[in-house]
Amino acid sequence: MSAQQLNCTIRSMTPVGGYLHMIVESPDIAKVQPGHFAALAVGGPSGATLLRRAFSIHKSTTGESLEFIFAPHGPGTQWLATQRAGDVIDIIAPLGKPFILPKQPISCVLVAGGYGAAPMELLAIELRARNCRVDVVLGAATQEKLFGVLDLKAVSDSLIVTTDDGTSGVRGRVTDVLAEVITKNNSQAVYACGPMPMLAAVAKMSQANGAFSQCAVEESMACGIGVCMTCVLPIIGDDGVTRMARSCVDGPVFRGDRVRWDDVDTIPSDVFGAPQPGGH
Amino acid sequence: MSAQQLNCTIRSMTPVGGYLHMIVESPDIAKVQPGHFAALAVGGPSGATLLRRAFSIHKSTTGESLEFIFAPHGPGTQWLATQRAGDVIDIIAPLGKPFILPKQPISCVLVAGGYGAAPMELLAIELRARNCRVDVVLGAATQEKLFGVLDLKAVSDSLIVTTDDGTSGVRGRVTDVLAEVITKNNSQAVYACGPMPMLAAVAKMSQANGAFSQCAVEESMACGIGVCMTCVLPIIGDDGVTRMARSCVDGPVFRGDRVRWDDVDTIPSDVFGAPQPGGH
Amino acid sequence: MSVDLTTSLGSLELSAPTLTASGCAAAGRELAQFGDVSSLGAVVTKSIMMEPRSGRATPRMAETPSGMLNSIGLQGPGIEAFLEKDLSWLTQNNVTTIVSIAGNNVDEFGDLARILARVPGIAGLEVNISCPNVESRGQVFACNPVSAAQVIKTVRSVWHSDVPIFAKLSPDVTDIVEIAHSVVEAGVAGVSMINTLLGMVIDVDKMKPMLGGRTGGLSGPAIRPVAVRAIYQVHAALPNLPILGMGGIRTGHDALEFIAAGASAVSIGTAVFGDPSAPWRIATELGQELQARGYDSLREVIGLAHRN
Amino acid sequence: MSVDLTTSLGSLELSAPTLTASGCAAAGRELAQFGDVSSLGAVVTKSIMMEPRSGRATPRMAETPSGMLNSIGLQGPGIEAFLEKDLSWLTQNNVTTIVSIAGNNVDEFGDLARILARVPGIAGLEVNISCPNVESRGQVFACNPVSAAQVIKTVRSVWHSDVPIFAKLSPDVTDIVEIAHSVVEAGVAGVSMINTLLGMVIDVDKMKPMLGGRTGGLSGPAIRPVAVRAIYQVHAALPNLPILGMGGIRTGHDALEFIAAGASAVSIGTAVFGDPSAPWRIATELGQELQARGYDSLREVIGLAHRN
Ligand SMILES: Cc1cc2nc3c(=O)[nH]c(=O)nc-3n(C[C@H](O)[C@H](O)[C@H](O)COP(=O)(O)OP(=O)(O)OC[C@H]3O[C@@H](n4cnc5c(N)ncnc54)[C@H](O)[C@@H]3O)c2cc1C
Ligand SMILES: Cc1cc2nc3c(=O)[nH]c(=O)nc-3n(C[C@H](O)[C@H](O)[C@H](O)COP(=O)(O)OP(=O)(O)OC[C@H]3O[C@@H](n4cnc5c(N)ncnc54)[C@H](O)[C@@H]3O)c2cc1C
Ligand SMILES: Cc1cc2nc3c(=O)[nH]c(=O)nc-3n(C[C@H](O)[C@H](O)[C@H](O)COP(=O)(O)O)c2cc1C
Ligand SMILES: Cc1cc2nc3c(=O)[nH]c(=O)nc-3n(C[C@H](O)[C@H](O)[C@H](O)COP(=O)(O)O)c2cc1C
Ligand code: FES
Ligand code: FES
Repeated sequence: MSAQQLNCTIRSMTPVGGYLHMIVESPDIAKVQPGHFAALAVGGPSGATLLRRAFSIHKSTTGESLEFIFAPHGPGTQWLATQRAGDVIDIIAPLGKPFILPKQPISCVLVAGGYGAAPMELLAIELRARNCRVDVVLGAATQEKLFGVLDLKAVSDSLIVTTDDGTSGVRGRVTDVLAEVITKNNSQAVYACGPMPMLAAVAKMSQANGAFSQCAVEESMACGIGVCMTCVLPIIGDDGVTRMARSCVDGPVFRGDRVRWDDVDTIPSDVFGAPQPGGH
Repeated sequence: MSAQQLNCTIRSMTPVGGYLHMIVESPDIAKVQPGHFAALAVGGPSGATLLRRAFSIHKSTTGESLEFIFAPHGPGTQWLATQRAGDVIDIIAPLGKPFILPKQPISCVLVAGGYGAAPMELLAIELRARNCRVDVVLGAATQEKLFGVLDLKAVSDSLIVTTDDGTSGVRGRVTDVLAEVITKNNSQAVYACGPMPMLAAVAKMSQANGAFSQCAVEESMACGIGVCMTCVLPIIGDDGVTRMARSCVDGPVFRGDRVRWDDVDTIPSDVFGAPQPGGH
Repeated sequence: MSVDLTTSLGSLELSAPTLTASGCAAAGRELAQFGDVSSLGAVVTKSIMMEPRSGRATPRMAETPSGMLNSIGLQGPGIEAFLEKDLSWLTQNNVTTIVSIAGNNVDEFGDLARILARVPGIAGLEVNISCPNVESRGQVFACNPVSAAQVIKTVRSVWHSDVPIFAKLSPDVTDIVEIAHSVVEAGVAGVSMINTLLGMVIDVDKMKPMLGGRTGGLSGPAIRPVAVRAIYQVHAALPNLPILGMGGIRTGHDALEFIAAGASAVSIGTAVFGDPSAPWRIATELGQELQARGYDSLREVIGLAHRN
Repeated sequence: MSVDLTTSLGSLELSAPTLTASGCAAAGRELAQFGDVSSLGAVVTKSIMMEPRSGRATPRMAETPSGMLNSIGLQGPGIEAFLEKDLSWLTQNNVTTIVSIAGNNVDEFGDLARILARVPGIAGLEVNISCPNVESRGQVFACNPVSAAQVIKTVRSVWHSDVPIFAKLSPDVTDIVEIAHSVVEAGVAGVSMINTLLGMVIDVDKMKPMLGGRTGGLSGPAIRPVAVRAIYQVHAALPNLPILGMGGIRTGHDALEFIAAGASAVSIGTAVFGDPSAPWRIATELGQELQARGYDSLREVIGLAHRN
């Protein structure tokens, strides 16, 4: 699979709760799989923001369109939010390693926080096409930061919502209900996308409850294509050795049991190439 | 007179030949006189262009609107050209020293190059209100860079157009026809706005033909309000001493015979504070 | 409850945390259209020299990505006219004034200090040892610890007053901490940092440097990370040294970065050109940023980034 | 008629004027999705060290106005794996390759050069004596003329080959011409300049430096005027020294500035992150800029801004 750099015309930009739903026209690109992301240039030629912004591909219709969900936040996303239908965005897609789909019709849980729900509808559809059971747990800080509740309800077997402030669904966090969902549905696989602390908790809870997890991580990225080494986190390899792996090309989806969650943002002393005492 | 910093909503942005005509809503500000300019913030909060851009105030209706004429050129004016009705621009106005109007009903020539015609309609109206005769010479490189031909025709006694390439009017430069206009109409005052080489030629020709000239100069400006000292040029004072004067507050309008045109972009050795041999 | 934004630079108490940067507000008068100049922490005046000075040839500026180059060359009226026209306006209008001085040689700094030591109404003296635009055959004073210290010692020797002296440091050095140490030993009350970085833009149509002075000083948000780093390094090495921070501050959030790195107050330079009300706006925003994070005062945040 | 964009860096002939900058294109492979890597002037590989290296803790980058800070800390696989996996891919794909090396001490540079001297398929050696991110207790090599020369002499002494050696200079020095002189005397064929400027961003929520490595290297258009100035100074002092220019180049117009200042070719760094096709696009644009100004070749423009 190879990514392409595209000039995409915005077809629509629609508010959805606290988010914007952007649909752009895109020519033929490699088939998008759930968990793939895209890197969007922001700020225009006289802008001060040089780096692309990474967004999960929410949906895609081959040769026709790409869809994204985002919220204005820092300068790049704020700029993006001012763009309108007809404006052209420079997009690189598809990027990264997507979620791995099971060969068997197993029971799956999809867990997402906030805009982490963006890739989940595509994923649920793919899983169901494989006759998997799909249970969904969607969380957010507050109701307006929830995304995809209705759409995901339509393509899943059950859906639980949690909000930190109780403005929708269960008051609390996704992990407050996850163990029960796994147990009840005898889930074998957990798919997660959301903030890093959520992913860490989901990965641990999945493991504790006998489920295999895959997490789409969110590390700050400068290039998105594997050339800069900014987006690394400690990943345990098949050989048992931990390496600082690039989340943009080796991820963003990693097996939950392969990420050393407690060591993210550190260089563990046993990582491949770690500074030796007395050395660098 | 004091300038104000205003948030102005764009009312319209209309192409006029090779230019854009921008009308913005403005609250009450000091009365705008012909030759006043405004400094517009460009690029938005995530932009890389920090400095304001200076534009002549084309027209103004007190407490209602300000009008500008510009062409997309570098990053700042290109950005401005993408703004639309409803967008808000941060504008400081009115700035600078305007043209001085005669107390007597004398015969005047207005000479402008390109967008230098922007302040001329206002000026012609003011002069005519003082019963002055107004002859106009408008020049540009090519036809689409001419501005204001019809509007100025309506408020003047005669109008000659010159273009470098002959696509409109006389082929040549404004100075190819100016001497004749002065002689024919016995003009006593010449008002000029346009590129520096044009102004230099106009000032010299006016003097040679016995007319008093005022020129609105165009020097690169960082602040537009007199605090940075970037916009200076050598101006002969009433005391005969040449000083590096700020074109944003001491100008942009200067008497043509007070600008040392040949020494612009240099520090003449006799200028006030010039480096002394052996000194700084 | 509002946040206490008062601060101090050594013995100089400031009622507000934002000052104007030397050379970016002339002598304050033009800014009076946009706000009450006496309510600023201080106006730092454009560096003044003994004699009137015409400055460099134009073009004197070039806009660069998120920054600008200037080569003004210290155009100014000379100390006499400055006292008569500029300082008198500032004192009459109750403006806290820090006078910036520049010299072609060590003696000129001494002469300027001797004159200013007798003048009332000066809250502080900023010794601009770092302007890269001065048409001096030699090295910039601030680029050499010995000559930097010489200037300060000379100024100090004639400065019979409690008014604090600040040295304005250049970032164009291999080791800014070394320079800070040397001016501290020579007797400054604090340092102002950073001055501009030496830069150049080439006009590829004319195929020559764009600025009349060929090189110029780079300022604006482009250089902010360099300024924050320099202040962080100097505060780490000399935690009790008052620092007046500057270099690309455009918002209250930026100002907070400088305070956290170790600055006790900040000067606003290039941002004034884009927004003449910036010195006031940034003070207000700084208060909001502090309040949003639960701080009661600016003082408790000075150097805080060193503690975590 | 099209413009001749071929150029050379000393004995190294380049079929195209744009190269990738070290650390901004890994070892070229990932860029192959966006263009023909063998058509670039060269790929300059990420600085490689003897041993595998994990690099610095994250966060490793912060976007800044028209720039970015990075503190990667030279993460890499070590020389052995580099030769096996990276260099072999480059040679197989006929990519002109300049290998960048970095060491913790002078000996390590020597060891790396000794290994690489025996390896075929290397068009040039870039000696990164200037990376401010290396976790070394000492000063950055490039910040001291003596240690800079030591590294180059050591490399030179084991480099029994005609392949040209370039020293990568840091702008974080008081006098970059002095450093250039010292590496020229030590035997480089040319210099690459500039590396990043040392900078810092503070996270005012966490009240600590944003980057895991605290300080980082500032790159991107923000630093372009500093790069152009440094190249102009070095070319003025050493007009025959080949210069590989870099620092904030985003367009062909920018590249032309560097050539006019004295660079014979340019490396594209940070711009690749915003636009992975930048190295090809900029070469095309550079051709157009030259053509529009009536030049027949890039070579005639090298250093042209010094003549006016
Ligand atoms: C694989 C992946 C998928 C993502 N999917 C989505 C999505 O579907 N919807 C959505 O709203 N957001 C998504 N994000 C987060 C999104 O990339 C950031 O919110 C965005 O980059 C912030 O840009 P800004 O201009 O608002 O912030 P700024 O603070 O200006 O960003 C400065 C720099 O830091 C980087 N950065 C800042 N925050 C983040 C972050 N949280 N993650 C990664 N980089 C960051 C930016 O890319 C930029 O380079 C995703 C991130 C990754 C890595
Ligand atoms: C008093 C005055 C009145 C003007 N009136 C008009 C007008 O009515 N219509 C119009 O189209 N233009 C006018 N100009 C010129 C206009 O200011 C410039 O074209 C504009 O600043 C260029 O900005 P840019 O972003 O396109 O170019 P850039 O090259 O990006 O500008 C970079 C910097 O240089 C300055 N600069 C560049 N070119 C000029 C220039 N020719 N004059 C002054 N500063 C410049 C810019 O202000 C900016 O700070 C006037 C200039 C002055 C000084
Ligand atoms: C146009 C201009 C003129 C300046 N003149 C002086 C000066 O006379 N003396 C001085 O010490 N610094 C001078 N500076 C430097 C500023 O005071 C300040 O240190 C620098 O610009 C960095 O801050 P900034 O990015 O906020 O502008 C000048 C800067 C600019 C842009
Ligand atoms: C993420 C990143 C990593 C870098 N790694 C290296 C490196 O390993 N070796 C080196 O010599 N320079 C390295 N550099 C510096 C660049 O090669 C280049 O000199 C600098 O970024 C200026 O150019 P630019 O503004 O075009 O990026 C790195 C720069 C960045 C942004
Ligand atoms: S973002 Fe550059 S390597 Fe991952
Ligand atoms: S533009 Fe700043 S003084 Fe005139």
